[in-house]
Order: sequence, then C-alpha cells, then structure tokens
Amino acid sequence: MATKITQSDELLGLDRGALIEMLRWMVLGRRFEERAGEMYQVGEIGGFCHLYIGQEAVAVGALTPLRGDDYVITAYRDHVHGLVRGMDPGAIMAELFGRVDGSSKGKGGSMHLFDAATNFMGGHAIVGGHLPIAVGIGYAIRYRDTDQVCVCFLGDSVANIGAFNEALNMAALFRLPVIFIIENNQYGMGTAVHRAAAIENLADRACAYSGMQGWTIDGMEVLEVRRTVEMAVERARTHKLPSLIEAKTYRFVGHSMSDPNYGHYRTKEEVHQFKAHDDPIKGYIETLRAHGMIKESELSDIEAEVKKIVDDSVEFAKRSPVPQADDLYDDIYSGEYPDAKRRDPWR
Amino acid sequence: MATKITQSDELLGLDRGALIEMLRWMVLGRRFEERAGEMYQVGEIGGFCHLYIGQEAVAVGALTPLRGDDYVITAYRDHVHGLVRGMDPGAIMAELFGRVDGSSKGKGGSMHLFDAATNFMGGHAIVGGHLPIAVGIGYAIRYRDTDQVCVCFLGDSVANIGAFNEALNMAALFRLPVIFIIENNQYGMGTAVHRAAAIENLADRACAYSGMQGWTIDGMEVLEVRRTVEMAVERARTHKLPSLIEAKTYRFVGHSMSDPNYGHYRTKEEVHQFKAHDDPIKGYIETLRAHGMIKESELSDIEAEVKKIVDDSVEFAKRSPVPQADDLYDDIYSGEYPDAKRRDPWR
Amino acid sequence: MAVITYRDALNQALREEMRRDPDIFLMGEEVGAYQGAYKVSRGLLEEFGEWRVRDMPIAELGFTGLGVGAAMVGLRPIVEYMTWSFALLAIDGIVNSAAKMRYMSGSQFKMPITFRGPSGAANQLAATHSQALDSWYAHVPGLKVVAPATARDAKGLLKSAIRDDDPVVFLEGELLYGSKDDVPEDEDFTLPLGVSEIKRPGRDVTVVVHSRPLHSALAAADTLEREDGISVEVIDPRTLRPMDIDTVLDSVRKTNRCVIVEEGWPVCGIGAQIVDDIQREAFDYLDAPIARVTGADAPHPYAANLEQLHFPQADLIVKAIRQVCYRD
Amino acid sequence: MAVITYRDALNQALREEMRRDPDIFLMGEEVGAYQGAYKVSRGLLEEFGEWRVRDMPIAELGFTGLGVGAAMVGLRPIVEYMTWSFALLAIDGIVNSAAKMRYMSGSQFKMPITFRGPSGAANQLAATHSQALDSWYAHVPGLKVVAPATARDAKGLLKSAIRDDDPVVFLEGELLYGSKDDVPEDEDFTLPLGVSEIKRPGRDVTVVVHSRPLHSALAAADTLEREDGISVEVIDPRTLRPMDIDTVLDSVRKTNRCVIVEEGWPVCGIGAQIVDDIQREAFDYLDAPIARVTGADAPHPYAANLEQLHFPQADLIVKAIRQVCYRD
Ligand SMILES: Cc1ncc(C[n+]2csc(CCOP(=O)(O)OP(=O)(O)O)c2C)c(N)n1
Ligand SMILES: Cc1ncc(C[n+]2csc(CCOP(=O)(O)OP(=O)(O)O)c2C)c(N)n1
Ligand SMILES: [Mg+2]
Ligand SMILES: [Mg+2]
Repeated sequence: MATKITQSDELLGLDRGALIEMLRWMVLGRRFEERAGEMYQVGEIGGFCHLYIGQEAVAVGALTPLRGDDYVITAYRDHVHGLVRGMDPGAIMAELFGRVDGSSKGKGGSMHLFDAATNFMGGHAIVGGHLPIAVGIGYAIRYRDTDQVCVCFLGDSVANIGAFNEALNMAALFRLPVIFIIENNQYGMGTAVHRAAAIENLADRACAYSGMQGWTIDGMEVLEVRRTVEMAVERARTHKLPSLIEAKTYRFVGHSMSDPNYGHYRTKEEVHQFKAHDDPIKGYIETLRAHGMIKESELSDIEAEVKKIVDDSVEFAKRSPVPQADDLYDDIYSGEYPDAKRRDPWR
Repeated sequence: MATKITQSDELLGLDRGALIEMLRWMVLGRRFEERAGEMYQVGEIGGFCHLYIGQEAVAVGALTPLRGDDYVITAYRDHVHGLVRGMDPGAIMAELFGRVDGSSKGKGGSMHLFDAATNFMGGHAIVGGHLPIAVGIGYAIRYRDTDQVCVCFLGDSVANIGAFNEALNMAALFRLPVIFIIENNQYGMGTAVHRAAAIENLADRACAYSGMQGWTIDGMEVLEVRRTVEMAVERARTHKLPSLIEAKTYRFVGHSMSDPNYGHYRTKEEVHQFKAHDDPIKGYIETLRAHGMIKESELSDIEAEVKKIVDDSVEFAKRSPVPQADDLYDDIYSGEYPDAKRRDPWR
Repeated sequence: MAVITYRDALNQALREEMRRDPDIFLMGEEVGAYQGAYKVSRGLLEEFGEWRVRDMPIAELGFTGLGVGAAMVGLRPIVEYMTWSFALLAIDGIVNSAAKMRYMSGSQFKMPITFRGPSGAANQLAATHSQALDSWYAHVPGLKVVAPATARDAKGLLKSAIRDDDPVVFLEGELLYGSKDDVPEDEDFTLPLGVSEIKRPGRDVTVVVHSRPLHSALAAADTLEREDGISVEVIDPRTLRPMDIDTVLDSVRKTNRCVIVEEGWPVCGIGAQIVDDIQREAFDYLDAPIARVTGADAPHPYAANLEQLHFPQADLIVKAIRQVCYRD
Repeated sequence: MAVITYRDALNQALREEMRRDPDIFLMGEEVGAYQGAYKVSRGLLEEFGEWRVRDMPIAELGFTGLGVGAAMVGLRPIVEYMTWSFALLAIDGIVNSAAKMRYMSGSQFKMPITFRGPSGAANQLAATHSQALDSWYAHVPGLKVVAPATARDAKGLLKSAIRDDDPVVFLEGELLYGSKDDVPEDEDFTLPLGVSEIKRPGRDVTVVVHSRPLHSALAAADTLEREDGISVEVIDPRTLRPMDIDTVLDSVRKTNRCVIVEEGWPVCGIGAQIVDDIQREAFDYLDAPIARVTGADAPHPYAANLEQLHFPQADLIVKAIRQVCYRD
C-alpha cells in the first residue's frame, strides 16, 4: 500500500490552472447531479437514476491525469465520469430526459451513457459486467501495441462477484494496462461493505493476482486520488501492469433516486457527519485556500460558469424531441432489421 | 503456509490398521481406474471419462479423516472420491456402464456420480459449478447448528473462474465449515497452471478472504494431505472457519480418455519422470516399509483383495440391465411428468 | 378475505410458509436489513433472524448454488433475485445444477427450491434491466415456471411453489407489486401449480395471457365488448411449465379464434408454443390464424414513449382481436 | 472444390479470414497450444501467434466480456466456447453486453463478434454437456444465430459471420465435425446469413430442419420415398435468426404439409416459432396440423440407449411425416 498522501503535500507539482480545473470539474459534477435529482423529482427523468454526490474526488482525481486517447469505463453511476471525460453536458442531460439528442438517442438512459468521441465506453448496469469489457479494451491496446491505458471504475460490491476474479486474473496474466478503481462508498445499495466482503480493505484482493498492485486511499482527497492514479498509469503505460485502487468515499445521497438518503441501513447522523466533515469539494477548497491557490472570486466564478452549463444542458434537453415510434426498431443491427414487421404486425 | 511435513515423520500417530487402510484405498483407486480405462477402450464406457491415476494421495488423505456424517463434493474426476467415501464399487462401475444398477440408474455417468447414503454430493461437470453448492451445504450445517464439515475438491483451473471468488467470499463471510481442496495436477486439460492463473501458489488466493487459511502442500504424500486436512477439519468443526488447501499432484494419464497421456502440452519425459519418481502409491509403500509398518505379503494381499473388488464391480455392471425406454421420462420431477406424451407423441 | 397488494400477498405467503416449516429460508440481495429492494420481504428478518433471512453479497451465481447445496441436504431455500434480469448470471446454477440434479442423481436428491423475484420491464429501466425471459425457463425440463398476475394468484401460487419438491421459477411482475386484489387470509389457502384460470368468460375469441399483460387484455376485452360487441374469453395459464393447455384448448374449440399475448420478445416465445399446441390439437376448430401480441422484437429502450411502445398494450391487443374476428 | 470435413472447413474459414483481416483474433479454452479441444483451430497459433490465437483461462464470462471490449474498440473477436453448454456462464455477456451494446449506445458502438463452438449432444456426455439451446439465442433481438449442418455451409457461413458487424452466435454440431462434404477452396466463397436452402426438393411434405438432424431428415426422406412413395422437401434454414421463413412458406404453400425437426427441447423451441409463422402466413394452405419432432423433453441421460432415444432420429421423423400425410 502506498504511503498516505495528504492534500497539504506539494500539490503534486500541478500549476494553478490545473488545480482550479479540477475544482471546476468537481463543482460541475456536483451541480449537474443536483439538477438531475431535481429533474427526476419533477418527472423529466425516469428509471433508475444513481447520483454521484459526495464521490466527485474519485472521478476527477482519476480522470484528469489521463490522455484523450485513453479509455474509461464505469458502472451505472456514470454521469460525472462522462462529464469529466469530456462528454457534452447537454447530451448527457438529454439522454436522461430520453430525448433524441441524448448521447444514446434516448435509448440508454442514465445507466447506459456512452461516448465514442471521448473513448467513454459506458455506463454498464450489470454489477461486474464491465470489468471483463475493460480487460478486452486492455487486450486490444496490447494487440495494437499502443501505450494507451484503460481506467475501469467499479463499486465496492463488485469485489464479491465472479467477474471480478476472472477479469483481474486475466488482466494480470496477460499484463494488460488496466487500472481498476474501486469506489468504496461503504455501501452496495443497503449493504455495508463488511456485510458483503470478507476482507477489510478491498484493494488487498490484489494479493491474489501477481503483477497487480493494490492501493487503499482516501477517496475524498482529490489530489491523493490523482497521485495514486498517476502512479498506476505509469505502471500501465510503461510496464503493462494492472492496478487495483480502492478509493474510500461516501455517497451523500440515496443509492438511486428511489432510495432515501438514510433509512434502514444507515443513520441520518452518519450521513450528516460525512457531509459536514468529509465533503471532497469543501476539503479541496480548504487545501487550495491554505496554499493560496484560489481567490474567493474564482469560487463564485466557477459556480456561475457551472450553473450556466447546467442550465444550458437542461434547456438543450427540454428542446430536444422525444424519439419517434420508428426508432424502436433502429440500432438493433448494423443493417435494416428485416423481420420487424413480420414479428410485429400491430405497432 | 504450514511447515512441510514428510512421510518419514511420526506417521501422524496412526495405528498400523489405519495406515494400511489408506494404502488399500489408494490401490483400490488405482486399480479401479485402470479397469475403467480398459472398459472404456472396449466400449463398455462412453462419454467423457476422467481418470484419477496419479492423484490418489489427495482423495485418500483428505477423506480418511472425515466422519460418516460429513459431506463430500467434487468435480467430474470423481470415481475415486466416491469409492473412498464408501460408495459401492459395483454401483460406480454400473453407472459408468450406463446400467440401471448404477448409482444414478445410468443417467449421470462418469461425471455425475452421487451417493446420498454416504453424503457424497457429486460429481459435478461444470468447472466451478459445485463450489457454491459446497457453500450451501456449509450453510445448511450452520443453519442446523451441527458440527459436520463439507470437503470440496476442485481442479487447479477453478481458481480462475468467477464462482471461486463468490464461493470463497461467502464461505469466509458466513464462517462456514467448508474445506476447499485444490487438486493442482499442474494442468487444466492442456493448459499449464501458470498459463491460466496469475499467481504462483493457488492457495495464496486465500489471502483475499479473511478467516480463510491457505496451505500449499505436496499432494503426492498421503500423510501430508491427511495431516493438513485434519487441521482444516478442526478449524471447520470447532471454529466454523473455511480453508483452502492446494495439494500439488500430477495426473499420470490424459485429461480424459480421449486425450493421450502426453502430446502438445506436456512431454513424454515429464510424464515418465513423475511416474518413476513421484508415484504416490510407491512413495507411501516406501514410507510404510521404512517404518516397518507393512509386510510384503500384505501388499500382495491388498492387490488380490482389490482385484476381486474391481472384478466383481465389472461383473456386477455387466449383469445389470440397460435402462428401459420409459426411464427417459422418469426422475425429472417429483411426481409424474404429465406433459411427456403431449410433447412427445413419437417415442 | 382482504384487499391487499400483490407485494403484501407475497409477503404473507413467505411469512406463513416460513412459520409453518423451519427448513424454509429466504436469501438474496437486500432481503433482510433493507427489507427487500421492493419490500416483499418486509419484517421477515425481524421475525426469523439472519440465518433464515439472509442478505447476500452481489453474487447471483454463488447464492443460487448456495441454495442448490442447501436443498440437496434437505432445506427448502427461497432465492430472491433483485430482478430476474440479474439471474442471467446465475443461469448455469438454475439450469444445470437445480433443474438436472434429480435426473443426474437418479432421484437420489430432490430439489425443493424456489427462485423468485420481479421479471419484465418496470419503468424506463432500459435494456439490461427489463427482460421477460419466461420462455427460456419454460424451455427447460426439470423446472416449473409460474407467473401470477394478481395478488390472489401470487399468494396461492407462491405457497404451492415453496411446498413443491421441484425447482420452481417464480416470475413476479415488477409493475404489479402495487396492484390490489381480494386475497384469502387463510393460511391453508394455496392454488395448485399447472392450472389455468378463466379470468373472464367469453364466446367469440380466446385470449391467452399471463402476468402483467393480463390487465391490458382485460381492458381490451372491455373495449371490444363495448365497441364491437365481441365477447372475449381471457385465460391466464399462470403456470407456464407444465402448462394447463387443456383449458385453452376447450376454449378455442368453443370460440374458434385465439390471440396470445405476452410481455417477452416474440421469437420462440411462450405464445409460439401455445400456437403449436393449439394447431396440433385443435386444428380443425380454428376459423382464423392465431395472432400473437408480444413485446417488441427489440431491446428495451429507455425513453418513456418508446418503452410504452415496446409493451403489448391494450390497443395492440384490440387490433389483433379485431383481426382474428375479421372485424378490421 | 475438395471433399473435406466440417472441422477442416471451419479451420479454413478461420484461417482465410484471419489472413485477410489483421483485426480478427480467436480466443477460447485450448484453442492454441492444444490445437483446439476439437481441433478446429489446428495450426492457427503457429501461423498467427499468441495475441491472435489466445488460450484463455476457464472463465467463460470473463473472456466473453474480453471479446466485447475488444470489439468495442474495433477488433473483430472470435470467441470459441469449448462447448456451448459452458456458455451458460457467459450468457449475461452475450445477451446483455454483446446483443444490446449497439442499441444502448444509439449505434455509437458496433459489435462485430462471433461466438462459436460445438452445440448439442455428442456421445453420452449427459445432462450438463449436451444441451442445444438454439431457441434461447434465437429469442434475443440483437443477436444473429447460425447453425450449419454441412461442411460447405459451415465454411461459407462462418466467413460471413466473421465479416458481419453484428454479434453472431454460431452453433456447430459436435457430432458433425467429422462429416465430409464438397467445399469450395476459393477464399472468396461465402454464404449469406439469413438464407434457407432446399436440401432436397420434394412435392408432398415440407420438412424444416437444421444442424445435425438434417442428416436424419434426409435419411427419413429416402425411406419414405422408397417405402411410401412420399416425396419430401427438406429445407434447412441454416440461420435461425433472422430466419428466411419465405422459403419455408413457399414450400408449404406447395406441399400443404409440414414437419419441423430440431435437436433441442420442444417447449418454446425453434419449431414452435416456425409453426407460428406458417399458420399465420399460410393458414389456408395447410391440409394437416404441423408436426414437430424434437429432442425429448428431458435432460440428457448418460446411458447410450437412453441417449439415442433422446435424439430426433430418422424413425421418429418417418412416423411424423407419415402422420401429417395421413399414411399411418
Ligand atoms: C448483477 C447485478 N445484481 C444486482 C444488481 C442491482 N444493483 C444495482 S446497483 C447495486 C449495488 C451496487 O453497489 P456498489 O457496487 O457498491 O456500487 P454503488 O451503487 O455503491 O456505486 C445492486 C445490488 C445489478 N445491477 N446487477
Ligand atoms: C465452465 C466449464 N468450462 C469448460 C469445461 C470443459 N473442461 C472440462 S475439464 C476442463 C479442465 C479442468 O481442469 P482442472 O480444473 O485443472 O481439473 P483437472 O481436469 O485437472 O482435474 C475443462 C476446460 C467445463 N467442464 N466447464
Ligand atoms: Mg458502493
Ligand atoms: Mg488440473
């Protein structure tokens, strides 16, 4: 395990622009999700909608050090990963609204965001289902002998499912440049990690795969996440070795929009405790302040800028039309789907 | 990892009767399999038939310390486990022949032996498929609060499949009295272990599950296997803790009857080397001799006794009739299968 | 009798059976502390304790096999899938281990296990979370498959499924949990597996339909009665394997026309099998080809309007019935 | 043209396609060093090296997903299952990841992947190793499903499957690998997906059959011609999804009688769907109910005599044809 890094360290040698850029992404992630939650409440968004509020340091710390030609893949709690990867906020919001200008033309929804242009490979809703896909992307990288990497985010519960073992074993066996980042937000839905996983630190499961390095880090500190991921990227890009990073974090909201913030499985106090004392955005602002890296006016500038982006995304989504009936049978096959009418005389 | 035990040690304090009993089981296993191989060659046995020749020390060392009310489960290379567990040799041979007096009335075949009377829970042909079943048996033991244990044998390749992670995690999480014994015979079919598993000693994967103890031992030494399993049984019976034992062994024959003894994936020399220098039966006889625990006449007595058992099993199998056409539709449901004729007017 | 929800009917069935037989236990994701993802298991952990109401890690294959193992040694597990869509990961356990154990062991081991959970689409859960694979399970000898459409059926059939010594795939309707119905409070109330029910008697055309689309079919029948004077007989097989096709055949021999409705995809669906059975056994009674109304032959889209279009809605059923009655 | 085995025809298809396109790679258990469990991939590791012919750990779900990921970034994976029975462990990867990726991403990602391997029973492999789940795959929108019965079809269709931009489930016959046939050596030889072939023309009755039972059906046709003077038209759809049903319909409109044969279990099988299609589109042409001959509605037994009984053998097909021709 790496030595503990704290944000009061040397700020990773990043310049002020880069440091503030990270804050901007975190704030955008937070505000976008808050708005998505509101839009869900008013019925513009449906289905399962899993918000990322509280976990922003993980996606931002992990994605900012990547190159544009690297690959990123995650589970269903995917809006902020998509945003920080560079997806158009309007395309995401429109997707959540189920509109044709959504990233998947309204067909994928919240859990299935994709963006080929930014190598954002989804948005996968079956727990563990995307780990082997990440391994396949890593395989293709080695197949083509490039120095790209693939970053794969996963929830804590994934450490207990079968695909985890298969994927990590293959990644280590074939020496693939894949970085697995467990976002340990302490619960898989309503189940505390220790009630599901027979191990204390999930990253210690790296021990089962030689060549795999494990790190357990504070996922509330964006710079710690970034530094660790930078080390993992170096291992992957240069040495073709996979890593397993466990970022300990917390979700401030319910599992999905249909789950209350607290309830049977965690107390109101616990949630408030985290919000008050372990908010990754507040913490990062403190660090920047302590180093004199941010002016107060910049904070409000960021908020204003982000608000406009989010407002615009909602406007864009609202203006976008819903799909047409015929779209139901599009996007199934590469060509026309010849059987549609035969199988379906009534629609 | 446990300290290395050698057979020249104190013979585990077993009396001569018990020591010779173990030899008898090993010889029975060997001769039974040799005969099964012959019966396959002459066409009395069909399908896939996986022989255990070379691995006898594992089953015998692991099963002899168990109680009658413990449970045993394994994969498709299962004849000898069934035998040593106490199944009737005739019922096994008849099953291999596909006859009604077979343990499964001829319906299961070589890969699917079962014996409810001896708590022999199969005989499972899908790699990894029986690990969760073993966990369920362990769960039932705790549910009923008895001090039984469940011993689950698995091949080396199973360490790389998903069910392995799910099963071992659950066994550790719920503290189940399950002992997983990897029979590492160095190949999964034609794939050397190191070409499939990104770890040197498979038992080290116990590190991923707290409460799970891992041991890597010499699976060619029946007393070493037995001593280790005795320790694991104690952990399971008394402390409700699971174990993962890796017994390093070797199969002297092909993967199944349709695979030659050596070929693309291993050399003739390698096989001969093992047969000449690491035969578990020869080695055990040496140990017994060195300790003056066996008379030469006893060796031939055992061979004669075993030969008779095997001969009788073949006789029994030959005399047993093949199933009747109507049996096709039996054993599907607990009651009559009412739809059979409607679905199947022609048979 | 009391009017209760489908959810509560299932809860009653679980509770009553678990009280009756200490070998029955329930397991699955979030069934305990969280009170069930859809609250079907509400209160059971408190009453029966953690060994009988067990929260599982997300490991569908693993806990399916756990159930199989426990059943082999005499317990009677109930395995809840948070949704049947996730059972795809466990399908080897269901099809190879559970369904074939009796056969492969020559009846040495029975398999009294119930696999249950919500199946089919809910609201906008999109392609991975919406499938109704009823016909897959019905395809497999060794399984029994049950899909109740009402609270009463849910209770009576779940109790029978739990008491059954064979593995039962019990498909609940994700969108039916809130639907209400008169349900007997009697602990001895059960409904037999393998018996169809005529949900609405009629003379002119037979509609065969199970699970949620039953309600669309009943609505369609109302419309047709009112607008076209067509009298529709609606039959719910309720058990898809083994299916009581005789009730369907009797009806078709009377009405001479048939429409089959299901939520799943069309190709090799439940309806295809019913068509086969009818044409084979009542060929001469048919006055028109049998029509099928199914879920669209497409993955499930997220967008609300497209998703609605995917369902076998009442208006489509009306169209189909008019056509088989030559009224279009 | 050369007379070669089905196995070698597949080997040729793989080799030719891999030579043509460097993005194609093959993976699976024992495909490399061991030369293939059934020797279909013989010699390929030597020619193409380990990145293009990759031995996999026993991790069907994992390497299926590996293929999906590689396909998403532009490679064209061929995933070999040692047998399709083991693909049950990977079915979430096939059905949720591969089949729906294009839909869920709004066509941002295509899925040019071929899943192949032996399907159905071999000799006495018993219940876990013998299933023919053709109808399961045919059920799923997003998949294409191919099941060749001859060496020629195997080569021509596998090449097309590999070139196809959609996920193709390619079901080989475990007992067909040794069967021989005239196969074009031409590298440009392909056969289109979705086209049925009349394997034997006839006048009196149509038999629809795919994969290994084709040969039983042809044998049955010979018997009937000889013994009963019944002229049987045998059609092999070859592609089960999308199926060229028009060829079948044309035939039935001519013969007015039909028997459908398949190796899989009966309930919701391929034949059920063909029955549905025929009765819907050629209802008035049928002079008798359509009959089906399928694998027995039972798990596969080990005993040789029982297993033979499980198959849709020629004698059963003869019986069924006689019945639909009212000659029994
Ligand atoms: C295979 C599977 N089983 C169950 C579910 C239902 N489910 C969705 S999210 C979830 C909890 C996952 O928790 P975790 O991995 O910790 O991620 P988090 O939601 O905390 O980000 C469950 C059980 C699923 N999507 N897939
Ligand atoms: C899930 C699954 N995949 C593939 C197979 C085919 N198969 C049968 S045995 C075997 C090799 C297993 O090797 P190992 O676990 O080391 O056991 P051993 O045969 O050496 O005893 C394979 C690939 C199978 N039975 N199940
Ligand atoms: Mg979590
Ligand atoms: Mg092995």
